[in-house]
Amino acid sequence: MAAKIEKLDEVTIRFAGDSGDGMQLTGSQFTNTTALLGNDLSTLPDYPAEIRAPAGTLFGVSGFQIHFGSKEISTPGDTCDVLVAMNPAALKVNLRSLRDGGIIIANRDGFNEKNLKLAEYEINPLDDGSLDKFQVHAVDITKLTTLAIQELNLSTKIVERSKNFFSLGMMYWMFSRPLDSSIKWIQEKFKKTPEIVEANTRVLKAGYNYGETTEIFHARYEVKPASLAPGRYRSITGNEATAWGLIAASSKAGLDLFLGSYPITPASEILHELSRYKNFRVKTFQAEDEIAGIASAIGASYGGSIGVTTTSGPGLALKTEAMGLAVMLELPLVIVDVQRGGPSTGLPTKTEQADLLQAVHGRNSEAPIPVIAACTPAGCFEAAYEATRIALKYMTPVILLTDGYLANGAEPWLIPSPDSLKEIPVKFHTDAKDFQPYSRDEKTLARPWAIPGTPGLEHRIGGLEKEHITGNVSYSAENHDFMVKLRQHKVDGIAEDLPHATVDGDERGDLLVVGWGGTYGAIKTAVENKRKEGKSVSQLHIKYVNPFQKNIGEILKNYKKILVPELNLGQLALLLQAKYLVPVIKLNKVEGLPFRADEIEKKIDELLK
Amino acid sequence: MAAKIEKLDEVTIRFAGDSGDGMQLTGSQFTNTTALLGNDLSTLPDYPAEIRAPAGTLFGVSGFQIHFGSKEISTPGDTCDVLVAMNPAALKVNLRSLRDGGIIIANRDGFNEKNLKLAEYEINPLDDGSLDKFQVHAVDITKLTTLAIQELNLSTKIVERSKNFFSLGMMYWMFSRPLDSSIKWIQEKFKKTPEIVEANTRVLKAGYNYGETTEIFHARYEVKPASLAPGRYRSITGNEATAWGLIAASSKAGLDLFLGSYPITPASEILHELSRYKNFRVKTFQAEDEIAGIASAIGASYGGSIGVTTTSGPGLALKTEAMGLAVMLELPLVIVDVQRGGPSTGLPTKTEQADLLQAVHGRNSEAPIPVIAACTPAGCFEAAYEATRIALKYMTPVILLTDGYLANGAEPWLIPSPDSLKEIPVKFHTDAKDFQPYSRDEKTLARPWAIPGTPGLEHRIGGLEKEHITGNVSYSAENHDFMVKLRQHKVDGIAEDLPHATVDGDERGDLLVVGWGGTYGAIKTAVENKRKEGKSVSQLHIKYVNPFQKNIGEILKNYKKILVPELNLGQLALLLQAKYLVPVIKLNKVEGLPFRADEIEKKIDELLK
Amino acid sequence: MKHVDELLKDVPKISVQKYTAKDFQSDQDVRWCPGCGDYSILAQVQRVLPELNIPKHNLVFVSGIGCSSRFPYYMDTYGFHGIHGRAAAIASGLKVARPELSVWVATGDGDGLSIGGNHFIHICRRNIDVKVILFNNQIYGLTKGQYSPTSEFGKVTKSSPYGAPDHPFNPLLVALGAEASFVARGMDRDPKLLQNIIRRAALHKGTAFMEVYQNCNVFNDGAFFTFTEKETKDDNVVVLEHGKPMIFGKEKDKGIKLEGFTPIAVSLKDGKYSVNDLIIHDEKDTMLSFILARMSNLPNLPRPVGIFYAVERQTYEQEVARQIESSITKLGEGTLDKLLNHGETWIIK
Amino acid sequence: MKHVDELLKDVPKISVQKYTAKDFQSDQDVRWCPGCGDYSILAQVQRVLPELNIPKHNLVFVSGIGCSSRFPYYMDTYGFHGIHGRAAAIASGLKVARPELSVWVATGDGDGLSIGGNHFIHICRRNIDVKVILFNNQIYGLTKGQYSPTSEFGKVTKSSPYGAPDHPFNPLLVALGAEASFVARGMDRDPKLLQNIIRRAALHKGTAFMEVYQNCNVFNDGAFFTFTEKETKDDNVVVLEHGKPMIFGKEKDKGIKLEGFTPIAVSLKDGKYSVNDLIIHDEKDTMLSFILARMSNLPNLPRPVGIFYAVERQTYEQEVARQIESSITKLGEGTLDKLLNHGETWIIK
Ligand SMILES: Cc1ncc(C[n+]2csc(CCOP(=O)(O)OP(=O)(O)O)c2C)c(N)n1
Ligand SMILES: Cc1ncc(C[n+]2csc(CCOP(=O)(O)OP(=O)(O)O)c2C)c(N)n1
Ligand code: SF4
Ligand code: SF4
Ligand SMILES: [Mg+2]
Ligand SMILES: [Mg+2]
Repeated sequence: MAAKIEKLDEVTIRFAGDSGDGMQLTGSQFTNTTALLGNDLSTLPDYPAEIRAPAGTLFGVSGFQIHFGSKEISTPGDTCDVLVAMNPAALKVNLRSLRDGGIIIANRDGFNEKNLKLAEYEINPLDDGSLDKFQVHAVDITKLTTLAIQELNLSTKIVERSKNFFSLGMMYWMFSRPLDSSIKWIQEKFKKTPEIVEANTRVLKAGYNYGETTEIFHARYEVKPASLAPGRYRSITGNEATAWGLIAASSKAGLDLFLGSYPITPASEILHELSRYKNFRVKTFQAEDEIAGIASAIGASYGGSIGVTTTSGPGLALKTEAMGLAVMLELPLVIVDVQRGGPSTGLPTKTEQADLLQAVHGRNSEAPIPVIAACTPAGCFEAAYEATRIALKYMTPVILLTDGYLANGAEPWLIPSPDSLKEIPVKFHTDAKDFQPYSRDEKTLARPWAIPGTPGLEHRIGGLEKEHITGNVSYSAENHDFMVKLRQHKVDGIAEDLPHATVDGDERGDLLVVGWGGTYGAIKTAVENKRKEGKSVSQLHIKYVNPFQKNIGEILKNYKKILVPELNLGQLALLLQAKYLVPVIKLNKVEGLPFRADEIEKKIDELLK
Repeated sequence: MAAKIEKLDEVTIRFAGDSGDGMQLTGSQFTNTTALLGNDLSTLPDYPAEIRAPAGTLFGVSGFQIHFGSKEISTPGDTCDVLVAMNPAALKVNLRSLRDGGIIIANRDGFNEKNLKLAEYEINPLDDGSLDKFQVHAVDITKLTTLAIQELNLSTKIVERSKNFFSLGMMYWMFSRPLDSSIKWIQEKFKKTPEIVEANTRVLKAGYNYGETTEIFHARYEVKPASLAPGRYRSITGNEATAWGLIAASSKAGLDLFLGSYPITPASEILHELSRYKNFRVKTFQAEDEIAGIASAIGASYGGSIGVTTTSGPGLALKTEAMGLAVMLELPLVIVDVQRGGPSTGLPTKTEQADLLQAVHGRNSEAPIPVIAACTPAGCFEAAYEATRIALKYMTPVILLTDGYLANGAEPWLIPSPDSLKEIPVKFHTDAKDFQPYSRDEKTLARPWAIPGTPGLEHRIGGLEKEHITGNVSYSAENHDFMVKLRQHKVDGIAEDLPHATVDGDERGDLLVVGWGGTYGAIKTAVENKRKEGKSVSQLHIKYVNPFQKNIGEILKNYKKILVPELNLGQLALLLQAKYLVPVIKLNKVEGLPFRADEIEKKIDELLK
Repeated sequence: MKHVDELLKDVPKISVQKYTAKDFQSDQDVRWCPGCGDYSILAQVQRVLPELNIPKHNLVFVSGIGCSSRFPYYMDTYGFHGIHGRAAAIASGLKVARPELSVWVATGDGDGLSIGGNHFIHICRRNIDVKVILFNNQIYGLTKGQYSPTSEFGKVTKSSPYGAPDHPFNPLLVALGAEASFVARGMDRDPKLLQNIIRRAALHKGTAFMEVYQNCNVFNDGAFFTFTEKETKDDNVVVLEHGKPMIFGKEKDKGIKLEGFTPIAVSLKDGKYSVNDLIIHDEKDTMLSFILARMSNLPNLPRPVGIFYAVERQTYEQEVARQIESSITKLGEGTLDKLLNHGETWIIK
Repeated sequence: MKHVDELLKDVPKISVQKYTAKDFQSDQDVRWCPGCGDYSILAQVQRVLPELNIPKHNLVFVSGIGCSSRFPYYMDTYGFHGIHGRAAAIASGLKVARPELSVWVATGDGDGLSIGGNHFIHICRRNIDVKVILFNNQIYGLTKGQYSPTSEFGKVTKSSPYGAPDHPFNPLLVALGAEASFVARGMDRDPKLLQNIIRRAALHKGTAFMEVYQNCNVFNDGAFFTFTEKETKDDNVVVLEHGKPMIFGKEKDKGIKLEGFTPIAVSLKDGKYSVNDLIIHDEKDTMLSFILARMSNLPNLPRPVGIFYAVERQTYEQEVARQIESSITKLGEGTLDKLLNHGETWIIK
């Protein structure tokens, strides 16, 4: 008996369970299927620092949230409509994100005495009425899974591991999604173990059929495709997009890509991803530490490759000395920092935006480096591409800032046509006549890139101060002053190359919300919501953090108030005040989580009342 | 026949020669003798990055400048009155610092064909009239030295090495200084080789007598003692003062001092100095690198010692990750950065002030650390003492910034009485009852220091986010936000503990010159000179760079213009603008050299005309 | 200047009670994956410590970052969870500052040999009296499965989908090359042996290096099963015992003999070789330790476990202490007055 | 994606001319102290290079920081003066990116073994084909005389006025512990031997480690005089020659023989021992290389110099190149189109 189908514009679902429950997998399967259906979407994985924290514990809960809709989706959702909770701990940790009236699908089998105790529940919340303001569906998922595949005679371990497919199946039914993409994936992934393919497929279908046959769910929903721009799409995470942006730039520039990197959460996937593209001649060097990561990348850049190094905050801290070397050498280099919660080891699997000042100021002496920030998961592609372009054009290290939220979050991405990407012309210097390693291009101030192997250009570079033009070591006072200022000037001059920043909303008004990086979606949602209410509020999102685009100062002048929401204690705010001498209002949250749009809306209301 | 004796208020002498000529030694001998005479003084050693660059070359010139007088002396002198040049390269490199009409004492023997060529002179400048605007005395120093000790039958190498004592002797004569202190030093230093004692002493006397007997010098000078505050004095360099300040703090606090350090110019002398005080139970650990330097110091602090690490810019860059750990652990730690010319290896033996932003911002995530800057060589004592005091009182790492100029520069220092030093009360936590490693002192917000070896306080700390009070690992969003803000608050709160900043000059006026660190003397001299001319200009010198003292904002408001001279591209200027939203005018020079007072005066004139 | 002892003088001295393993279990939940080999290493340490009669409060466990580096949280002693790779350096500072403490390092193959390789070789050469347990699971666990410097050549992992191109370290050889004074290898699944190693390391004066084969059942399951599982163990492992011939095999019927410098496995059954032909293990023989350490690089040989090398030589901190004491004897305890007024000074009136 | 060769295709190929040592002298003034041992090392490199017929523009010298690390400035090749301790890492990246270049590292005992120790052991294990010359003067020269990780225990320096409390590294043992495939020791004052070592290192495929005893006449004068000066040299140095017995002494009347694993010096004069009793040097014998390397730690033995060890094993960059080629063969050269459109995509109309 089919339930009635309701139409929805947007929905947020959160899958939550033990680290071992496969919630990340369930979430990403739902994401892929949803993307294929043409919804717009945004996701937020949220997992503990432990690999597989003891089952049932509160700190071991792993969650995956997906927000999708038939309209434009910019955030993973402030609150969720449906919470799938595989055990009591998952319920407890995630309940606060469920909206009133939202749906809970609980694995009743998981709510046993042991798990209730681990989750510090005295009474089973499924029974004590405490969840009355939600629609609770307690399903015997474990039991049903076991039944679905009992004839396959598999170990309990395998049965246990299949049960997330039951939840996935239920959700597919509830939101009217087809199973085929996930079935294909299962077949591919487990092709070496046909019994697992069979088990997972059966369980997935069983979950779907459970929705179809039982009457416990009152409604079924449909979320129509979003009216996205036409074209070919794929789903992509920030880390994937970063890797691809680098490969794309390497391809456009006609240069080999060399990654020198040391694994660190949440940046490691860029290393993983790049290590797969051997037929693109990408070389990945898993170095002994972060310093060797950047040092090897500098060596490769010196040799004519695009040297790249990827890391997160603590790793960036270790690379700072070598970054100074790259500044002095004026070699292209891309340094990717996927920011995470700090200080020190901090909250390694959580997101944060607090490495901005480290990126801009964190080196000995005057060592200016351009800094670019990605705003959305898919936007990491363009940002990585642009970082590489600037590095090559200006012969300079460039820092690309992303963050844990962007890195792990996924969204549908309109695949660009290769031709639409900016050209990246690169010419090695090869003419031995009058060659001077520190002569400069008049416009960009870039020095020539003369790589080993080029006859007649033998020369020596290094970290000691360079004499203008010749590049010889120079201890001259005047030369040093000149060179320090020249290096600054070169980086400042990149602003000439940048498009003017544009404001979303009115060009002048009561309030401008200025952000950078991964807060883009939340600010956008908040500002749009408030504009719909008729408020005079606009959004400026800064992609180029150093140097700022030339018209930023102008823009700031056009608003009565400026609000700067950041997932730190006010780092962009500091730079804006220092440079433009305009007072800004700060909204800071450092919880290891992205902003919710409503947090920003509340502040907007407060400022505009 | 004695020359007439002129009285002078102040004199600047520069000794210049090959790296191998012993100019640093000559300079420091002159300094000691002059200090003993009761003059105020300030010195500036200036030597190449090469240990012993080939003789006679321009880049191999080593110089030592001393400015002394019967009045207060705050800088090593903008221009010099006397230049001792041991060879043509020394003359060429240093001539521009000699005032018109100044005295040149040249070692004629050094002006041979080979040396002239190396110094790129076509004609001997001693003969071509190009030095006419100076008083040139060409003395056959080498020959006279040889004659003075020929009967000792020493190798030419030893004779060569003695000749600087001839110059020293001449200068002693010219400025009416006694020889005994240097003779005593020679006897002590070379006590194992009596023939060297004999040779150097003879040569020193020969130089003196040469002034006395020959008539080539028209005048002799007397510089009366300065009217310094009464008391016991000693001559001290910035690096010595830093070392002593640390020992003094350790002594006052009753704690052992542990230095974990890796040698680097210009910080190494702190390591050398501290390694001598074994009977003070100072432990110096020459680590394998800068990271081990700070890590071992943190380990020692954890164990209840005062952990200290000393370095220069590139080394500080390497320590940043561990500094973040110290922030999270909230252990006392003193990090000394003797700034030098950068970026990268830069100008390793030259001075600069460009690590300020690295010190304040150069760490991943929000990792606030108090930053203190020393202003004069002797002032390093107090600054190091104060840094240690704050580290212990607030259980926090503290950065002390000095620079190459302060580090190597010397001045007379009124020895403080031990009792006059602030008390540094330290109590280890020992009470096992209700012990909570991250509980806090209400006022300072310091956490208890519970060191291993204390029964019943077994506990665990680390770099992951700490739960408030318990110090357990916590991934809670709210706790993280709270702790990030609390750590910031604790550091900001140190401002409550600081004396109000005071202005030298009028409390309001046309211009305030704001500086920090080693520029103190030059700014002071400039401002005083201009005030004498009746200009409305005052000086504010910031010792506490993070947090700023509470009244800084107030002070800035009282002046029409604010000038910030810095040996960088405007780092304090940036912090002031960001924090106080007042526009400042920048005066930046990055030449590897300290400001001359007249450079600042010129700017003051420009702003006040 | 007061010494730490003095500062702690008011603290009531607890008489060293008889501890049990349980006394060393902290109140923190152990957060390793179920089945992880780390549990066994933790258990063996907790089992051995009571025998040593070291007051709990004088024990410190220092670590870097990694699954293994969570170790200190689970010990009811002083614990210091450092940053990645720096445990040896932190521990060095602590031990030099406080020689009376018993300082231990828990580290991983990544933490100790990749990012921390330099501190590791330097602590070995300095011979600072710190006990280093290296949890070798031949993988980066905490960061979810990249190859490590001990992963075998060609290993397929997340960061090496086409196989690791690196030749791995042999941790024992690295330690011996850095002249460590105590070098041993244990295994998570051989508790008795591991306990013995830990006990000996604790008693050793100087840097004591213990490599422990540790199963990461999530990212590198079974890496050491040949050496740890019942069926294969006896034929693939030879336990080193000082003064004893190197015999192995289920039936104790095989042994290791030297041919030149090359160890070879021989059968004792066919009468060709007897026990007298075998290597007699000698913990004090430097060269033998190299030969035995290198056995893991050679084919067709069982893997030696146990104590490879143990010699006493002066520790770094002993020399530091000696210099301080001798300086105090000579110059007297330093005072602030002495400091400020020594050498050349003058008086202005 | 274009390969470097293609990018440089317009550059006229210079036919490799016959170079002389002078061709390798750059236009930069050599700024070492007069009398420094570095001059000789520079001269020997410049002397050997012409024989190798490597085009000048394919040679790169990479260094860290230190007196010795100024080396690249003086070579008329490509040169890269890096930062302290990181030369091996920089060179690794360069060599992996451009295997066709001949990459050399000049480093010091501080640069290579103190701050750079980790990169050093890792380049050895990876066997990246880089030639590493370590200028061992047992002191920090450039920073004016602190003790280094190779300074002898008890050495009095600026930073150790009471004597260094550290036990020093034996650089050869460290390299062997990290499984370097080529290990040698030369001396500034034995140009012929040094040339021979440099030549062999240049021909070696893989990391070639050369320790060179280098006199710092300013801060550590005479550290190696026993081994380098005419009067003492012959009796205190034994030159290793592959396949030859280890004979030394002014009169060639002494030799090295093994007792167990312990080398001892014996006289060949009194008839007790003959050449047949002596160790025959074998560059390919791993264990022998350890024994010989350790000789410097033992008393009453001459110091071995020459090539201790030289075996070929696969280099890191060969495997990287192989993976790339095999992937291209299998999947075809990557294109932007392939990248963007592979895997799951969907079309919205
Ligand atoms: C500076 C820094 N770089 C990288 C990381 C990420 N990281 C954490 S643990 C680890 C490796 C863990 O491997 P191992 O030491 O073998 O420990 P295991 O987890 O296998 O026990 C890495 C790369 C980090 N935390 N800090
Ligand atoms: C990051 C960093 N730390 C420290 C230094 C200072 N430093 C320069 S060279 C050197 C040691 C030099 O010793 P060695 O490598 O033996 O070279 P040598 O001068 O003896 O040839 C040191 C400590 C530096 N330049 N950079
Ligand atoms: S990931 Fe591996 S090493 Fe880490 S806790 Fe889990 S099983 Fe143990
Ligand atoms: S200090 Fe020593 S190593 Fe450096 S150049 Fe001078 S003699 Fe050579
Ligand atoms: Mg591991
Ligand atoms: Mg050296």
